[in-house]
Amino acid sequence: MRVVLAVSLVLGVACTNNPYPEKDDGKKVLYAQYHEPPKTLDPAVAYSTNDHVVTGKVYDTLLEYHYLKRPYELIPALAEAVPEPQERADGSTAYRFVLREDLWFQEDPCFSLSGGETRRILAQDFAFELMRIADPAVNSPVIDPFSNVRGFRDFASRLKERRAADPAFGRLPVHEQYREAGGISGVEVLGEREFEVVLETSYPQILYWFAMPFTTPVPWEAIAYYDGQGGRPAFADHPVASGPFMLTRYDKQARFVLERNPNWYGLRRPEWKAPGAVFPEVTGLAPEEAEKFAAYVGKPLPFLERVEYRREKEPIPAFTKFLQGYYDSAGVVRESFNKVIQENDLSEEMRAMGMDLERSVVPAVFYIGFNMDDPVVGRAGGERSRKLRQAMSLAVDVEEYKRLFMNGRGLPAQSPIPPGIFGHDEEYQNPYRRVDLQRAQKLLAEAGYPGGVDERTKRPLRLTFDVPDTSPESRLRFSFWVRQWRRLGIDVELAATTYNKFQEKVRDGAYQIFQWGWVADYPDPENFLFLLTTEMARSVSGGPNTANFQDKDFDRLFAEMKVLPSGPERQRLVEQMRSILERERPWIELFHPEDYALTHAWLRNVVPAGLSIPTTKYFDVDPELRARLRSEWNEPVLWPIFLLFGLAAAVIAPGIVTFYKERQ
Amino acid sequence: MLAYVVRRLSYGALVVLGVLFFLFVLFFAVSTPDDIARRAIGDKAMPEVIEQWKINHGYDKPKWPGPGQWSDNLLVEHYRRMLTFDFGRSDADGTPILDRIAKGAGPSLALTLPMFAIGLVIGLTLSLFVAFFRETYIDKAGVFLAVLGMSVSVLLYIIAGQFLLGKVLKWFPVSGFDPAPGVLWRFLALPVAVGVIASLGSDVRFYRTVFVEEIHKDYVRTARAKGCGEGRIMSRHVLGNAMIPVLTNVVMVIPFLFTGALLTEAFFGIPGLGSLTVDAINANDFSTLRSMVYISALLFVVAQILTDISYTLVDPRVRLE
Amino acid sequence: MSRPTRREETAAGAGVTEAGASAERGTEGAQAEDVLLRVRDLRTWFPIRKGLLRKVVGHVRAVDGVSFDVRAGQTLALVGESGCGKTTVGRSLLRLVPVAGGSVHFRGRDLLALPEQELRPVRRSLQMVFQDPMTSLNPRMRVRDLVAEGLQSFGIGANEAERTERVAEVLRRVRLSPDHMRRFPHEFSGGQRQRIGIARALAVEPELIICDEAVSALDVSIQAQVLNLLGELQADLGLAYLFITHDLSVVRYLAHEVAVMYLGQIVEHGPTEPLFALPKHPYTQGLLAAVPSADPSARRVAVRVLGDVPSPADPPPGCRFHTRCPERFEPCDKRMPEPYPVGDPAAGETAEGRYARCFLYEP
Amino acid sequence: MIPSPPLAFVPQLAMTEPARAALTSNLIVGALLVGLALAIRSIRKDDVWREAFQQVWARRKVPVVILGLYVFVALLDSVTWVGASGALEDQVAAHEARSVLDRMFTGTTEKSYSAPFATQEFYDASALRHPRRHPLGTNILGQDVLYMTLKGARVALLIGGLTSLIAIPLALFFGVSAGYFGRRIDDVVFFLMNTLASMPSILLLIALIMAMGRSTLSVCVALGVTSWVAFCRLSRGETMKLREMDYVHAARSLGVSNVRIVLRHIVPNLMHLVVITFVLMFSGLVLSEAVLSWLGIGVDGSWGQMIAQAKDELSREPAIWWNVTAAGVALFGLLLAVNLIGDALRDVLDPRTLRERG
Repeated sequence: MRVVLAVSLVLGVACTNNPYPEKDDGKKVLYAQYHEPPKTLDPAVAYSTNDHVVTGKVYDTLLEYHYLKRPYELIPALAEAVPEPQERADGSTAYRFVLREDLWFQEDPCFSLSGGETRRILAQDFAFELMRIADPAVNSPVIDPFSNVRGFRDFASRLKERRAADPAFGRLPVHEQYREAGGISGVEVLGEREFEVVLETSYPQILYWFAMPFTTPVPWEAIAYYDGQGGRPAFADHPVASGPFMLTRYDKQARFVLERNPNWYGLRRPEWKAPGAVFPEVTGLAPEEAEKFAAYVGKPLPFLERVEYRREKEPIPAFTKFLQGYYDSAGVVRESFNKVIQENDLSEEMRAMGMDLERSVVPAVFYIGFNMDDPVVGRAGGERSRKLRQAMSLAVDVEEYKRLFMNGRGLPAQSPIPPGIFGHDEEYQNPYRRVDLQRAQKLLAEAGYPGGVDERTKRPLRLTFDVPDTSPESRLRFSFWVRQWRRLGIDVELAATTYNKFQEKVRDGAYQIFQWGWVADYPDPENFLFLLTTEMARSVSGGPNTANFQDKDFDRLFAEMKVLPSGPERQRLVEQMRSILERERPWIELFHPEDYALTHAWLRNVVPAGLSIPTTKYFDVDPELRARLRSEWNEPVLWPIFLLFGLAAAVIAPGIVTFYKERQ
Repeated sequence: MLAYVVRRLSYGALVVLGVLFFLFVLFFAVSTPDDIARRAIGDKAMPEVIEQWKINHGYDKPKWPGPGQWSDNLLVEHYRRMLTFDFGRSDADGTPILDRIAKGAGPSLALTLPMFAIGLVIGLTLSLFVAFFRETYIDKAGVFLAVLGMSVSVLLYIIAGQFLLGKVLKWFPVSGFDPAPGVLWRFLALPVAVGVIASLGSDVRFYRTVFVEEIHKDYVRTARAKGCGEGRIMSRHVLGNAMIPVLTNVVMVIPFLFTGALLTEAFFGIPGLGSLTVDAINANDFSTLRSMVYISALLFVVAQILTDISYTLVDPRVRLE
Repeated sequence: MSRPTRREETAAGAGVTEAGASAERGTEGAQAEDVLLRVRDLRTWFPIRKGLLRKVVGHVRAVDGVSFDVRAGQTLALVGESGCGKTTVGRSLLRLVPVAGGSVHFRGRDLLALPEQELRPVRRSLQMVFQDPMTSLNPRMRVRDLVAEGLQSFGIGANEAERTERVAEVLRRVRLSPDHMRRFPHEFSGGQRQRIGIARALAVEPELIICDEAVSALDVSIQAQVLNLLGELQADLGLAYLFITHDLSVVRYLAHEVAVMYLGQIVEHGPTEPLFALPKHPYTQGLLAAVPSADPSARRVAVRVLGDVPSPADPPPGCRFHTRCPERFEPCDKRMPEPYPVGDPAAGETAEGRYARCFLYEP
Repeated sequence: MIPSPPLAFVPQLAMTEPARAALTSNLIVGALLVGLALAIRSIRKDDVWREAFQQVWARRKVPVVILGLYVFVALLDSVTWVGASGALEDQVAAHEARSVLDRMFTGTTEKSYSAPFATQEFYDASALRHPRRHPLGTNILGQDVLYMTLKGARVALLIGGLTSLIAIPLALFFGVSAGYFGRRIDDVVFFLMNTLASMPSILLLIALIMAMGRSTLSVCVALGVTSWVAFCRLSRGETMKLREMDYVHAARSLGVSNVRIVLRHIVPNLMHLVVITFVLMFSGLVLSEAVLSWLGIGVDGSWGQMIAQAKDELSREPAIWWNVTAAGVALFGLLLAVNLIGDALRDVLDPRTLRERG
């Protein structure tokens, strides 16, 4: 009996499911979760959304996107203004960036190299980062968009030659190597706060790249200091930056912590009321939206003191913790959390908890691609294969898929260009992107496979659908598509391989059908349509055109469209390209996903953004409300302990009694 | 004794070398260094970048020894690095593997040690209890419950534990980890409870058999005839003499205390070695996987040697040879 | 029941026929006498390995220089305490354990020198009956298959039916019903099981059967039955027995000659009656004194044997028995005694075949 | 629905791949059944075994019947042929090899989730095509969960059975060779065993599956490779004991060859261990596969996979509980039956009790 009492006493006092120290309860701390750790935090390399969870918060860029305006609009950040292109006589285009005055890096031990705890941000730091992108040793994934910068490739090859020729050169600190190699001629530093980027040919999309962490200022001290030697972490794990938050703890496998950066210009100079440093005002919002933000407009950012990230590998515990109030939002990290939503809206229960659901279409497209190099489904099959692709496209019911796997979230795609991007046409209905089984069967018969059986060989048509994910959940998803085609009699085998094996197959061209997605880097149709150009074909250049689609007309139209400013002429070109895709069907466009943010009542100002843009600095939490609701929702239930003890005693006692009676 | 220990140690070393050879064949047959490099730095990487990466990670050598390269090849390199614990960097994200392992060992042990100790105590107690009441309905029910417990997948235990104790009854955090001493136990309580319960079935089943076998032996009858109390018989004689099979069972488990519990750690978000292994599997991070297998094998061999030596300490009947 | 003659047998038996002939038909081989088995200086040592490299640091001298003869149709009993190496002698003869040295001539052929292939046919003439009838019979085999195994192995009998017929015959001979053929060993009593073991040995028509404690595990009444059976078989078939036992009363009942073993060596050897009547070696004296006699008048002076048997891994120097010998004197712990003839013509004994390994009898 | 009699193949088609697969699979099933029949026959002839199985039957009637049901369901899902029958959902099914079980559940698919015995869909409340026809509800793709669960029986038996069939002969071969011949062979086998045993089996499994590619067979082979060691060790030890038994000496003195001694005297006396190991190994293998499934390298269609798929569905609100429950209960039922039978078998066949009885 004493044991029972003791146990219940201990449990009663100590039982809590709160995973955080109580002392933080009253603070403006945001609790968030992540599934996969970032691979790298080096801004020249980091490209995935996992990386962006950190890089998007710690690195500041010259330009950024307006938080509330759609379509997306660039606003100045570290730069004083968004520069205008200046056409030059030699056909090149120049962009001149002028930095705000009095910009500082965060404090960091690496600045001991230049004799201080921090230092001012100079134009040179931007040039340095651009050189790092060019540096082949850094292996940046975005060399391509910048190779238009004058002298960019030259710089890379000079660097490579010098390193190959002279091992001593290769051992110099990186910034000295760059200086010795002479820098990029098209990046001219005109002063401490001014520099110019010169493009060989017109490329209006270049400005978007200056709103991404790739082009953040990087101090040479950080690269020289954080080399991963002598107990110092590598730069990829230790950002030295200037953004609104700084990384103060980084166990990337388990948790990381971001804290407000006192050196951020928004905090140092609130009087500037710089766009992006105060909460923006927007006219034309729905009244209830406007009301929600009213109290915040014009207030200096960031509102949060700290952001705590915890790793959650499995969705169930993560979501349970969200429901218990221990995560402030869900659904931003992994889409499986959104399954709580019924038919496009929150369930009753969620609404009763005061939750809020924010949705926005992500500028992204998911598609099923055909390998156009394949003899059966690809170019070589000519008309026959085209009809087969058209038939398969007609059988795929995206609405149903959305309903089953995405809770209705997302828009069925008609073309590669998602809403919010120039060239998207609300009215356009792709004739091959609606479900029409009869027409599909007819086309299939015309292609020579009536009922899915090859007329010539009398064998059923068998195709292979390669998927790079072996998880049981994904198998369900992919088998949905397979079932769609089975309705036509096409037997598609699902080959689930590891990512490794999948890459091998893609490299060898040994694939027929695959599913892939593309998320916009920036809001421009060029960023989508280039995925289907010959130049980018996997079999030609190893580019992202995994479908290996090659069409001369398409390439020509693309080259024209790319440099035009958005307007009717450009629209016409996009439509022409669209009609080529419509007929050729290298892709079955599936959907443009929608981003759902499920937030608790105490989390404010959450506006989901499809692009990977920094939004956290706009968020605010109400710690009192959070503490109250948490304790309401998490009262431990203790009576089962007593029940358990009672039951055990009741079952065992008679046995013991009889045993001893018999013994005597 | 010394000769025995030395011989036992050298055999252990031989086994470790065998494990390393097996690992070499397995991992370098699965994926060539080119594959590993491409996976790590992306498909688009230029050939010279891949070469550089291979050099950085020490994969830029021929696989097997041959004329002119007897010491400069992957096999020798593999042995050299593993034996000197120079595991290099993870294929997946370039962090030093030894660091990751060192970091993961703490949380893993924090989870597995209590799980092991509590499990052992409860398992032994319950099985002694059941063995004591052998042939009564308590025994039958106990054995049945044990078999019942053995038949449930760990996955279900974890899912049910989180659902019941974390979500419905709200006793403990559903998942998470914080090494701060005041709150650590909060995070461990649930996974430890689930781990103990999940392994209780087979443990009770095993230990009970050992105990009952021991109870039927002559010396127990003698002790009873001498008027020894039942409790004393169970605790002194039976438990003491059953130590060998119990010890064997226990020692076999010890290495896995270090390697952590794959599923438990993943589900409960404990950043231990099990978690690390799952990450490595999901990321095809062979270099980490290789080091983990090697370390576990090493621990296992050491544990085995310790068992063999401790046999002689626990049971005077066991001779050295 | 007639015993089929060897002439009818198959080719597998040819080697035997050539090497020697059955006792009834006299001598054709190299051995002019009726000696069936001649064992000389048999040594069976088990290596002791120690240390890092498992080097052989010594040997357990289980059998260390044993010599004896077994004559056709006669019984030699090998007696001694447990652990003296007598069982190892039996196994060494059949090469069931590796032998270190010496020679075992069976009808003039050295079994130890033969390769396994050539040994096989000889095995047929040399069979063994084991101590524990439970462990010597495969519990998973039926009686018929157990007994027929040798027939099959040596290719005796043209087909299965013929072999079954032979098994039935042999079973009848050991007083078991052929109806029992389809049963498993565990369905029989201990005595019956031992008969099955004898039947198995008998089925291949051996000339010599090594009985390794063949009756020790049986109840006394059953022992007598089995011993009678063995006696009858000897009379009928002219079998020779090497009877290994620790039970002296059995020896007296059965054996023509006795060899007493101590610590791997034969310490005394001689015809049964004289040896029992007047043991020469102090060890034999002690051994016999320990046997309770039914005849109180025949009570001898008790000879005290002191202490425990030393380890065969580290036998004492000199006479092996000197550590326990009540008659120990000066040379005993220095030199190893030879077997000295001890026949006492005065008592009407012949010196032939009677000797003891003791300095008391050193000429 | 009663399946139509085997039609062989759709007439206008040549011998297609599915048809060939169906034939092969049927042949394998046939061979297994013949093997089973032979095994039962030899058990009936052998008193010891017959008695043992009679005792197990007397003590464990319910588990044996349950296991029999599982086997029956697996057989239903194993006998396949190509040919149309029932209301086909799609045209591919017409030239696919489908089992009796497939045919029984043909045309029962819904659009998506529905609760057990529901009349309408779980989410959008539209009427079901087959109301009240799904005792365990339907999954996200509208497949009948009862059907999916029943299909899992074959997979589970395949995992446990096939793997044991790979591992046990292998272990027996090495274990007996090492134990009987000793010396060099023993050294090599013992070393191999120690090497394999010192690697954590789950990691070894993963590495092997990655090396061999992901398929049912390779999962079984990998499980076999990782699980043979324990039995190898056991049979080696037991062989060493048996080698010194007098009946083995007797056989040698009868000039019986080593191979024959091993086959007639050693292996039959290990058979009870084989049976016990087989049964006890079975449940371990099926449980291991569940873990592999969670890691994404399990066998398609297994209960482990169903559980892994369904665990996310539990986090829906309201939760989809019938998937995980069905798979969990089916898995649990099989393992409980097997474990209880194994328990009884061990008691009955334990060598100690055997010797005492003798």
